Amino acid sequence: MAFDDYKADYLLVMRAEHGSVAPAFISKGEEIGDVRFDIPYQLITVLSRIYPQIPKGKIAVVVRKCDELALNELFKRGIIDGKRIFKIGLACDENIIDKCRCPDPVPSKVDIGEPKKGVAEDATVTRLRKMSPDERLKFWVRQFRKCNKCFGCTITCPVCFCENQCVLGERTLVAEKSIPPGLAFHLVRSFHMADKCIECGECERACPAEIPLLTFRKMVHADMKELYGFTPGDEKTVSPLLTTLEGEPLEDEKNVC
Amino acid sequence: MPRIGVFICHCGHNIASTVDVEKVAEFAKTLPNVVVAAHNMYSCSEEGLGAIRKSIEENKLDRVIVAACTPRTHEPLFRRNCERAGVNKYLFEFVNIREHVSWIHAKEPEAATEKAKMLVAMGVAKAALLEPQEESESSVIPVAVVIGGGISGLAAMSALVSQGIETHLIEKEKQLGGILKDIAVIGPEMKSTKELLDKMIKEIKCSPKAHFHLSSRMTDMQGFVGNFEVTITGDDKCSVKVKAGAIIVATGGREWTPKGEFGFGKIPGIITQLELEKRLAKGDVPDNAVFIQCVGSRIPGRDFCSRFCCNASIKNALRIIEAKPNAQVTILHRDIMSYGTTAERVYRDAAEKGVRFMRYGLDSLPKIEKRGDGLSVEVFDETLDDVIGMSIDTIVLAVPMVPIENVKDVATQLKVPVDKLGFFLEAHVKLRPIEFATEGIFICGTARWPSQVSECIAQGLGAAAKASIPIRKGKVVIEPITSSCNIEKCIACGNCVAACPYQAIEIVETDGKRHAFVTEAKCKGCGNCVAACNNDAMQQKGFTTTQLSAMIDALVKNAMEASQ
Amino acid sequence: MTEFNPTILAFCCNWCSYAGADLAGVSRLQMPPNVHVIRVMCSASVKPEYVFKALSEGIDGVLVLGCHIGDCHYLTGNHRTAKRFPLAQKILNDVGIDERRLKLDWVSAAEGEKFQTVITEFVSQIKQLGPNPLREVKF
Amino acid sequence: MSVKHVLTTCPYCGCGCNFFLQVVDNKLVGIVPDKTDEIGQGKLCIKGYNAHVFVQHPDRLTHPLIREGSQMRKATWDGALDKIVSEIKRIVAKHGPDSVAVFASAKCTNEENYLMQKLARAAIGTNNIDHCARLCHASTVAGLVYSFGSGAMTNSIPEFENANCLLVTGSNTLETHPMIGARMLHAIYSGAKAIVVDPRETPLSRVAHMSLHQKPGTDIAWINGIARVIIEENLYDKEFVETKTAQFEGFKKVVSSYTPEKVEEISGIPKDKLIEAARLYANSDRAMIAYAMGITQHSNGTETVKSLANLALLTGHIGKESTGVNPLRGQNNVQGACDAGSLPNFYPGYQGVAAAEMKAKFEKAWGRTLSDKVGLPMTVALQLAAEGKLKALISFGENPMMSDADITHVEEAFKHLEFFAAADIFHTETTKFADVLLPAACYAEKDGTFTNTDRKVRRVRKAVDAPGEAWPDWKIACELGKRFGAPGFDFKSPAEIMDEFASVAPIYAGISFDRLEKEVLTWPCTAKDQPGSRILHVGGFKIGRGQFALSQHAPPAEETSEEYPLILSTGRNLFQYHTGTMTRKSPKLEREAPEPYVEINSGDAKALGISEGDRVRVTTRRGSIAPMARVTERISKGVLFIPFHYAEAAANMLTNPALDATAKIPEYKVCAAKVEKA
Repeated sequence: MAFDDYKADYLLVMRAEHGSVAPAFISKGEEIGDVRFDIPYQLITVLSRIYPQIPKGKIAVVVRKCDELALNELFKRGIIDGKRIFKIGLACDENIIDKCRCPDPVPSKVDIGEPKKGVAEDATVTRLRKMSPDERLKFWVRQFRKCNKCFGCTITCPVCFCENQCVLGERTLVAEKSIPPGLAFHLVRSFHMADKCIECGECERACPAEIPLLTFRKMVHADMKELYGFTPGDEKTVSPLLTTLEGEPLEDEKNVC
Repeated sequence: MPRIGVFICHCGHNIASTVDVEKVAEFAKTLPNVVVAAHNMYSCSEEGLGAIRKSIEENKLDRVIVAACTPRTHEPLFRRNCERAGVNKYLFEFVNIREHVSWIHAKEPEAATEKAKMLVAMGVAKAALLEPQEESESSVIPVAVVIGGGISGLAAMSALVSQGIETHLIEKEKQLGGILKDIAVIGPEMKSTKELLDKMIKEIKCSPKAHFHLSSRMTDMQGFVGNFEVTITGDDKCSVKVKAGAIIVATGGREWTPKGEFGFGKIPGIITQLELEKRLAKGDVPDNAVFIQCVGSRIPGRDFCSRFCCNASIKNALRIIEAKPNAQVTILHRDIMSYGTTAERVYRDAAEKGVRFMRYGLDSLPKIEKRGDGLSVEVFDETLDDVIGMSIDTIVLAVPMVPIENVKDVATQLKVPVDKLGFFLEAHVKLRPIEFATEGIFICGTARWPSQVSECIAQGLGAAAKASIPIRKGKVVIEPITSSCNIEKCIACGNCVAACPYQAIEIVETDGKRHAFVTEAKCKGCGNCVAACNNDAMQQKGFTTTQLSAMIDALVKNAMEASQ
Repeated sequence: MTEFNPTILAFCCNWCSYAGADLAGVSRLQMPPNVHVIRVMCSASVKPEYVFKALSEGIDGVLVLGCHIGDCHYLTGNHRTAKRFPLAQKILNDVGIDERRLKLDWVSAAEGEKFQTVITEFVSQIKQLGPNPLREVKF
Repeated sequence: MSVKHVLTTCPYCGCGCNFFLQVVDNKLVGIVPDKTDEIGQGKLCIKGYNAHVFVQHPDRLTHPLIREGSQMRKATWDGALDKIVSEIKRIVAKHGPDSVAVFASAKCTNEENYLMQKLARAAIGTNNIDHCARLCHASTVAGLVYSFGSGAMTNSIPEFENANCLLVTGSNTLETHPMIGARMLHAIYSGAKAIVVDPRETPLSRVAHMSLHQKPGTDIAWINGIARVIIEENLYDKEFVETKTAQFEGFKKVVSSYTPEKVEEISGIPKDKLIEAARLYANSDRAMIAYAMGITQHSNGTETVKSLANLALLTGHIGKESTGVNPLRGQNNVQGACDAGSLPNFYPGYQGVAAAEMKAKFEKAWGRTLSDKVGLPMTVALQLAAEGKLKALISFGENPMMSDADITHVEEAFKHLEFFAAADIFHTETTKFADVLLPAACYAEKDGTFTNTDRKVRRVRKAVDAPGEAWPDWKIACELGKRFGAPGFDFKSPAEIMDEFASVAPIYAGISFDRLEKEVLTWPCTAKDQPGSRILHVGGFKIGRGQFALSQHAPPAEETSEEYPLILSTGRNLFQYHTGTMTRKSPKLEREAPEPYVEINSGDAKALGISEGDRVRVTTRRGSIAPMARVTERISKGVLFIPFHYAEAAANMLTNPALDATAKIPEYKVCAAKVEKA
């Protein structure tokens, strides 16, 4: 791995350090070191914290398929300038694919790793869909009861860009009951992510309480597809939540729910 | 700490006969920040209003709640009352316990009283968080732009200039007058079009305030009420920018061109009404004629009545008969629409003068064939219950008026809506008939709908009157229910920009930070941006997220306590 | 145990549905007293977050009423409403809150009867569904 | 552009999570949890995620300050240090070295604590060295040293995950040790049975198998009660008791009187629940006890700790995977500060100052004659200062004006001090009294090590430069030591200090920075080729046998009365940390818990006409504050809880300074109080 391969000024990878694996943002000329791909750091989140501090220069970053989609969402909103990013495609290994129940693990261009097949379905989603609403509610209440309000799911999320301004920290929507924060917290978040989430699964990996957040995300993802045939992660298409009904079947007067 | 006063209205028996207003008042006293709660017979009476003002002074109230009827009628009254007592009128909150409680739960007094309590609790919760607001104003450029030099536009312009208002008129053709140029007389009174137009144009021209842009089109429009900038480009490609306070759309319509109906275009001798008008104007009168009404209108897809065609045909039938007394003139119709006393008289008059009126149905359309150098018409007469044949040399198709070709361009430039047929759509058919939802832009004449000349003139004058209001006032008042962006919180995701129906929001940069910015004068206060904003940066005055959340919390709290 | 008496929240837009509600009142159309109206300028200003908040805190049902599509006082305001709430419903369903506890409908200023029907039907709907299970859940 | 991701250790609680500080050109821009860290596993709590926010706060101290009348004037380092040394020397000359005390800090690194105690002992010549462990786990150290011979967690954090029974008491684990709480959650959701005993309902108790609420200050009663059930029902490990423990008979006799009925009467725990809990704990093969301040902060804290230890001895739930008695240490480095000898009675590595051979050993190592007199615990030192018997104090980052019981009295102490020097990162309620105030570097600005609650020695690495002229505390200690004319104070780096520490403290003998570069080490680590032992007391106790303690229930020092009918308990919440010096300067944390509150049982509130959000006045025999009322069912009737983070309504204005006889820890958890609407 060398800078010249990408004509970049910076390189964002993961590498072995102090007996750990660390994200590393390497400037041209610096030693690249022992690069690793086995630990799934969310490099786009790492990047988005640093990016505002780096006024110019091209940044090469190792991206999985989901990272690519995340970048598109950031490009779309002008948060990151696509022209400054060089993507180094990383095909995920089975282990990570299974952990993410990922249907589509192959980046547009594979530079590292062997392309592997995705996983068709998330067993938990299927299970939950089969349940009665009451059972489903029991399941989620039992899960969300563990929430310790660390905000890890928002802080580590690559497409959660409200940063310090997240409403989930305010009292207006999430009632002051110390912890756990209750259902509204998770409902509001899922609504906000509905047209952004690219299912990288970082929220689930970051959850100390091991709440199956990715499963929840996948359910909402399916909803968006069913309602509007929309899937986040495309640089062009506008979120259906922001468009009018012009020329859409919904324009039909019967559109109530 | 806010000091809230709650006033429960009996509204005579309207409320008190169902809702236990005393109970509600007692309950209100227990609510946070409420320093006084009272009830009175008619809050809106001078006596009631006086009582409220008195209480405001005595208790140093800084928030006032009236629980009575609907805010949609009485809110302005109570707001003014607060102002009189020195409380900012936007620190007033209305709770509707008549339309929404007593009148619709007449048979359940307990439940109604409980509900009234809840609504008051919600109102109190919101009131505590209300903030004083000032109505902001923006200045108005004392200039109007009229788009379209037809009869409607001219009528509007004459009214404006006669008030001494600087007015620019844009006409795409070389000369003024629009469709009327080709029409000699206007029915039913048979007035001379030329006199009418010449008189009008002469009046206008003698005013120094009138500016004409002939052979020109509007190519761009920016800004908002009071501060528009219209770009006018001539056929010679050179363009000027005009700053204006109001815009009147009088782009008119056009005659629909038949698509081969009854052999139009294939068989000579079949012409449209407008063609006939031109011929008559030249003195070229047919020896006989058959008018076919409702060609291309009142049919699936174009299912409207064009409103002037019947009168036009009757008018022209009479003109033909007057010119050639023994000419045979028939009007084939699907119902005669000659409303109004004059028109109706002229209609009967025509029948007496020998104009034949025959009814046909969509299922039995007249058959037209070429015969020799003439034409033959076969039509099923419903009254005779038999097919009648006649041979004539001219057939006139009374076709409807439809929108101008480039209506969509104009609509997008002005950011105003058009209806399914492509006519411009006014704000409200009854309440705001000659203005658009977008403030400062008005509509008149056939751009809105096929109309008689008289109606066009009336609408033109009306639009002018409306347009002169902001211009005369010199300012527009913006009600403080507009949205604004908390720059601290804003992360410039652009959701609000996409959501705003008025293009009132844009992403700007202030010292390095990108954020949304709302042009208050453009904002109509729909709050769409608020719902689109994920992090509460967008807030609508008088409907902030904290205020509405507080209302929900109040309902939850009281409902849960009640259920225990 | 007395009969279940649901607490319902309704958001009505100022121009159509709130006026429709007023008309229902003026016409003395009787309906169950469980619905508490919050007036907003446009149904498009109703944050789905409010619905999540209300239901999470134990409100039994939420109504969102706006102008008919095409009649919105704010041109295309209610188009967004029509986009947001079906999603909100599905999300509720995903976590096991019966989506019928949230209803979106259109009531014009002239539709007093319709307002009455919508309210009456929604209340009986919620009565059928029973109390919001989250009332009992202690997080 | 230089962009760094610096691997370091969290400065908040004792979990010791590792994370990367994101640094762009000396500016902290974010935190990334370390996915390969065995504690955090790539997760953090909200405090961890915000641990970078306060570091570059504008209010940081940047220059040494010297008092001139009521003013503090900027000074040079030389000026400030010389002033301290001359003042202390003058006072020592007049009143002897024991008239001076040094407070070390559990926020500082091992190396710094080692130097601070060396400064007190070798440079000034007194054992008056102590730190905030006195206020949290002093009773643990005393108690567990008695029972097992070592005062630390017997097992390691990851083991909680595999336990099949958890007995958690006096610990609101999910809020105060979130990452340990997470392990417990994992265990519970994988089928482990958790018994949570606490006067409050906590996030953990809500998901626990059993949630018992004892009356504050009755712990020995219910613990002995459980022991009795276990003995009565023959559920104890006879073989273990015979071969590995002492004083069983005496113990048996003591607990025999704690019948379930009696226990229910004293503690309010229903007897059948008590029996169920006893059986559950005894019958599980991987049963772990975890506890914290709820056990230790009592006037009989040491005894209570011992009685918990009794349960482990009785059932043999110790010295094995996923068992043991586990005090959850509060501060990031409170374990390390104790290990490094910042205690009045121990040299580094828990080597008693009273023991002649130890004194000799350290005199040889440090080349100075040392005092054989056991020093003053922090709490006692402050009492003596108030009486004018202690003259001078050097404090590194302690904030007694917030953290110690009965602040009004503590204030007396500071007013009476002849000379007070403080080093800190921000102005605090305490630094107001300083005659000399030194600006210190915080965790992100220096190298060193923290020892977390499960005895893991974890690296702290410099990520950014300290603000202005601020120095790391180890450098301050070195400079002071030199100026006192003591040898062995010219260290060039923390690595060197650790080497000396390791050379004198057997439990750290195997530890060095070179090794820590590659691995995390656990003490005891006695040789350079050893990783250290995760589990203590495997196969037996180094003191020979585990000692059963004959602990009897005694009522708390202050009981409720007509005038003060409620019991007030204090503690932490998830979002703030201790005296708030750091967290209250982190907007996101402050936003979550912005103002002082008192938790009151909804029943009591109703009776007193208090509703949620009301401003109320809480009064005890010592003082009175006006926090906001938080009405909840999650606290027992008759009990109040106030977090002690908030200076504007400092809980410690109210608390009772009554001390535990052995450990000298104040009774933060119980005092009599009354509430009224303000």
